[in-house]
Amino acid sequence: MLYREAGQFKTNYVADQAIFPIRQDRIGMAIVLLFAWVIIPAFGSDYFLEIIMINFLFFSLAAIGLNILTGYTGLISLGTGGFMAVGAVASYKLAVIFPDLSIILVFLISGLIAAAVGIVFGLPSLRIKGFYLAVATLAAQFFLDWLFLRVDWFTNSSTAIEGVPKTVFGYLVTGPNAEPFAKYYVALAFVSVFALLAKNLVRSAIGRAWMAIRDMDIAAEIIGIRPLPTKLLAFAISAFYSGVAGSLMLFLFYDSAEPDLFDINLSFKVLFMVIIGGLGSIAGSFMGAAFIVMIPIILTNAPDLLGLPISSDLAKHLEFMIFGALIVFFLIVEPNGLARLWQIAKEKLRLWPFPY
Amino acid sequence: MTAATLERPVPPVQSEGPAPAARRNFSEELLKVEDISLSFGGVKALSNISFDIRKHEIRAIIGPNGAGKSSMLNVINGFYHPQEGTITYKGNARHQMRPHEAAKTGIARTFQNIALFKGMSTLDNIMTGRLLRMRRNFLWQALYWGPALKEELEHREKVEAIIDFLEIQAIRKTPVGRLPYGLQKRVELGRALAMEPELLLLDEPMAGMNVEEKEDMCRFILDVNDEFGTTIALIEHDMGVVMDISDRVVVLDYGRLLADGTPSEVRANKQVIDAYLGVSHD
Amino acid sequence: MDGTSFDLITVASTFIGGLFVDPFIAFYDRPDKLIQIVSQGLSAGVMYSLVALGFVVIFKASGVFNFAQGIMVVFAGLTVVSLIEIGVPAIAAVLLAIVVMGAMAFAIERMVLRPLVNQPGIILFMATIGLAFFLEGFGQTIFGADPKPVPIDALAIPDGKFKILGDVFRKPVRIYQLDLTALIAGGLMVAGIIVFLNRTKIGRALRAVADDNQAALSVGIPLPFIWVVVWTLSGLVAIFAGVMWGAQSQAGFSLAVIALKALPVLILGGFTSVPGAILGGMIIGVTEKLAEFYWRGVLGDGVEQWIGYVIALIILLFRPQGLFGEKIIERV
Amino acid sequence: MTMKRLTLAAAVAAVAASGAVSGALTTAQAEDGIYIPLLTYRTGAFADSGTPIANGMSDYFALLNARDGGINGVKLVVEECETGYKTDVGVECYERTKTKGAVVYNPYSTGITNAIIPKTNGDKIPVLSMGYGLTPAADGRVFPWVFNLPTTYWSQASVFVKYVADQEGGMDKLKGKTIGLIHLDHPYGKEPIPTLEALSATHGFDFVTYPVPPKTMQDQRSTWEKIDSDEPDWLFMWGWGAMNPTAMKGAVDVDFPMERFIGVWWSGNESDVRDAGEKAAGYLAGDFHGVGDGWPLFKDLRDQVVGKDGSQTPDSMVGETLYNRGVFNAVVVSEAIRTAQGKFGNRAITGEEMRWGLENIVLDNARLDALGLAGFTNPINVTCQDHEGSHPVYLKKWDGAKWEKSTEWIEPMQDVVRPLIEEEAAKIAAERGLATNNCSS
Repeated sequence: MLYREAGQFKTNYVADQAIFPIRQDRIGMAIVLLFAWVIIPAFGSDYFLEIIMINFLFFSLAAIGLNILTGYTGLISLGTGGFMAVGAVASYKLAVIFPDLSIILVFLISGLIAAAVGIVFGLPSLRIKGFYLAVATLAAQFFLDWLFLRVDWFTNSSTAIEGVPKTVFGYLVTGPNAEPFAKYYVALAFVSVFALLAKNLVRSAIGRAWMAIRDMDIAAEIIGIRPLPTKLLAFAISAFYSGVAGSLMLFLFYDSAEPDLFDINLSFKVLFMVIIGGLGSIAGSFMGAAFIVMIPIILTNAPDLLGLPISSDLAKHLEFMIFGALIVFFLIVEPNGLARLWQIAKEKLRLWPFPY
Repeated sequence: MTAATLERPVPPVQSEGPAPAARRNFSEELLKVEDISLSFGGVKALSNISFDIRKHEIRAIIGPNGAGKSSMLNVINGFYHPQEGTITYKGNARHQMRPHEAAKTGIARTFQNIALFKGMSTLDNIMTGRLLRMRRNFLWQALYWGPALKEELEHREKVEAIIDFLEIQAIRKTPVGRLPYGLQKRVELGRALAMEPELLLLDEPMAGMNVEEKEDMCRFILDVNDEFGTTIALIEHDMGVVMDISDRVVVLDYGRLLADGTPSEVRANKQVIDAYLGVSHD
Repeated sequence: MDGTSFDLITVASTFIGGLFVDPFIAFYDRPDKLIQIVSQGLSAGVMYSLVALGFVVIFKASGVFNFAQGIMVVFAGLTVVSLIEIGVPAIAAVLLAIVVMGAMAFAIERMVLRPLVNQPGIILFMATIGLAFFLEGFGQTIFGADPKPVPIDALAIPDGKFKILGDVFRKPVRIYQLDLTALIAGGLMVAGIIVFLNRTKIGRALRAVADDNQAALSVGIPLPFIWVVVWTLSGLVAIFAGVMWGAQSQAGFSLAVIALKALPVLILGGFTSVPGAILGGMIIGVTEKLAEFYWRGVLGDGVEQWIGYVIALIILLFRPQGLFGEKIIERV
Repeated sequence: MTMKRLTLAAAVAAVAASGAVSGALTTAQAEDGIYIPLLTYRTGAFADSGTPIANGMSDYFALLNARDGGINGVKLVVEECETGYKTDVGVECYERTKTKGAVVYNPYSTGITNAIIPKTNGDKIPVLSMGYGLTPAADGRVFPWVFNLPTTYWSQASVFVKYVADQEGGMDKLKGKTIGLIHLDHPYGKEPIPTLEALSATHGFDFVTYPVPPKTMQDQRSTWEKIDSDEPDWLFMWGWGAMNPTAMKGAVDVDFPMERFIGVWWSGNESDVRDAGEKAAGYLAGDFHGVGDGWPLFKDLRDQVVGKDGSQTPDSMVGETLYNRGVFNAVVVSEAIRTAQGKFGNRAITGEEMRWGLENIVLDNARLDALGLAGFTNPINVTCQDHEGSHPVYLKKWDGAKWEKSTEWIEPMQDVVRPLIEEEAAKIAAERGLATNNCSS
């Protein structure tokens, strides 16, 4: 397949501002969507849909959220897990308190609640920068962890929060007895819509304001960007995405989870996705999520598949080592992430067969 | 350079004759600073500085390194807050103001060390200059449709006009980090112009440029001043340039005001000559 | 309606009273307890300081926010413990551990830092998280996943307690010899580091690098060498922290999480300040133990998990550069 | 650039491999034999406790295969899946192994158990959470697929209170006493709280909790200062992993009287108290099976499995509490399989058949004797309503070097515990919309 933009002239700004200005990218996207919406649900096994795809989807959403904050606005956050917890707990409470509320609304309102919490914990970003801010966001993580564990109201005094069974158009989509492909479609619908919205945001005025803050906050302020609202909006939207991802995680994946699951390791996991995928790239968020979700699964199963007689604990230790080494390796090879690698590949393809 | 360059009036650079300083008359005051003093932890950066900038003029601020020129610009656009003194802008006394508030009142600036947004393309950089004028909220922007798209396109057209004006069409989609120095300065000017400012502060717009680039930059500055009537305050080290394009000059030295007047007056000032030649004042 | 508002006032006043009045009543009632808690906070603070110190040494000289510090503490501690377990004399075990940490520093410099030189801080930060994962897997492969008891007898760490002021108060105040050891040895260690930084040639070179990479290069200090030295130095601190921390319970990988407690200490004290790490550790240690103990009634248990961050944040609001950081004058 | 190309190639390969893995995972089936996945944790913070259990389980299954050729001639296919005590990994293990014909799950984590329980109704694979997990699941009418035999946390908590009353001189003497609970701040550690609260209300003792956050469980100084300050008359402990030895140290630090300190059966392993040694002498722990290697079965294990290929057990571990519990767990699983085979035929049974086997398991004294485990545990008798099966608990005492049986089997206060279980089960059923089986058939 040839990847050429020569001959594709834009005659107006509308065409030039399109999300995929190059025809081949549009075709590629169409194929991806076809796979996601038709082929995977048609042919994927339950395990593939439930463990791999749903995991991948909600993590992609969380990664997009964190990428908005860290990749686009340049504010490192280690509080993603906390915001995901807010989303999960909020959706559980909403679903229990308002049994008639549509599950779609439950997810969205949970996202809004997470956004409000995000704003509160984003406030220090006005005065604190860089790693100081990164460490400060840990306050959100640890405080929220503690809050949900300590205050029984959030968990209805039980030890776990549950994904309540709910239907969409009369079809059971959440809870333990929902079909995997129904859950998959809910996750996919959310991710498709919100990825598009995120892409639109980052290529609009607000996205440029975020990147301006990221690249040079002083200059950004001097051209009239108000730092606090802009940063807080990034915190809010990022937390919204994380929150929705958290509720998807509870309702579509765990069904039953102790709040403890949304701990600091979850924050790190999402941060890895963003870095490995590529800071400041929506597509990269997907790539990073795929990578981080798949690697442990491949590594856990590799010894079995290859017939290596490794005990399960040694395999786990090796998994840690390989995972760590891979991260370092990727950072060394391409600090700008998989998205950048993809871009390089495309640029090469554009020039092919000429080297330059 | 393209043919377009040749059609434009040749800028009056390197001329030997009398400076064109008195070519225009300005009376209306745009900004006035009075008795400005600024210090950092005991170190005085500015002391008792007073001068004014009048509408439509090109005002130069000169002085040796460390004279407080950049600090002066930083005070004007609200980045530094002087301990003493008043600033009157458009006839109103201005109180402590954040830079973004200053931007809202129509003050734009460029920086001595280029302060572009390195991760963004030329187009996006200049588009950021339009942010203050974009009204649709982020929900519309997320949809990228209807009013939001219309607004985006309107501003895109404005920005394309600036790109044409600065002759940087070819680098429209290039990330600015990859551009050579001279072009970066030009993009930065573009970003400031996109704000359609009333007062444009330029911090050494020609530093590090070769003669040809300086000529282009001078031409842009004069054109901006002529065509849009923008008031310009600039810091520049190249005396030739300063004398040629500015209407009035302020000279700072060690945070004090040394002289204020037309280029020819300033050039004749004894203290200025001493300061520049490093003669001791005792 | 009146009932509700009345309830609200009661609840609010109980809450505020619980936060700001009751603790002082408790101080008065049981002064022995107050002394006990403060001493406990100080001993926790010493531990936080030690981990924070490892962070600071590395950050100061290389600008790397070393997230693997926690796991290095575990790794170092387990090295000592395992060596003693297989029969190596304690002194030799500690010396060998220093060699191991040095080798590790060398390997990290070669394989992680050098290829990433000149990358932005966040990339290096992520790389150290990767490193933390690697070391956790590597350590578990070598030492096994089980926590190991620290052979305090072999290391000649006293384990008893003194009971003092028993005749003054209702209950005597307990002072643990382990804490005293940590305090004294930790103090010596800090003093040693300060002397090393200020009095030796390498130390001065380190400080030169901290001030300006380029300048240090131009006076002929090989940067890789400096990095190996600082990572070894922080490994040295880690050995001590690992052993002392392990002695309080067991040396195992879950200690790495406790090391995160050193992070609020860092933002409080400033990333580059040695005295900041020490004093910050004490402040966080004491306030968090006080809050945990005396605010239990109103806030419940576990306040110490996050209160350190809140203290640090409040102080940061007034001093964005931390307690000991230098005031930053922004320039454009 | 070569590096980048390489990486790109690696990334493509990884994507391809992931496809292959997911394909392979779902096609791989246990060919012949009964497939028993073991969710173990030999890594992570709780490895100390997880390893002996994992060893005990896999050793017993290995023994059945080696000595008897499986169960009734059907081989056992055992696969460990390492969870690290992490719930998300546990769920992944569950999903991956369930399609291979898993007959039963032993998650050994209350978090994983809670996450799996909602799935069991649809997947029709029973969960055997032996002495842990969700206590209300003992109500088999609401949770037909969950078995928490031989006894539950709530039963145990009531046994502890009974013991305390006995020591104090009668139930009426509990009034005005204070009982503390130091527990892991985790679903597991919080399990006994409802029972103890209910008992504190009826018997008039004060009940205080001392939660220990899992992440900082190796730093319990604050907790023990609180205990020292409150001076509870008795202290119960629900601890796990590294929390236990640290708590022992804490108790020694503040001179808490050991004979008034009682641990759950998960806080009663040798490794928990060995460090404290003499100083912990007098400490009590609950248990529901024997400790030590004095049964004929352990001789078989030593002879045929331990030290051989495939066993990771050091000889000294045989007879330790948690190793024995692993063995006991494997015994229950295999006996349930045997029971099921008795009804459905000597073949690889299904999850549904396994459920029947667990519900009709025969583990009386005669059977225990035949297994070489005479008197190892109290006989188990599961019914459709009662998935607890047995109930009694005994207490053992640490004498400074080893555990010694300290009490006889103590019956829990069924009159208090069972209604609580049923009430809570009904609440969960209502919340989750679960059907209730009336067990009449």
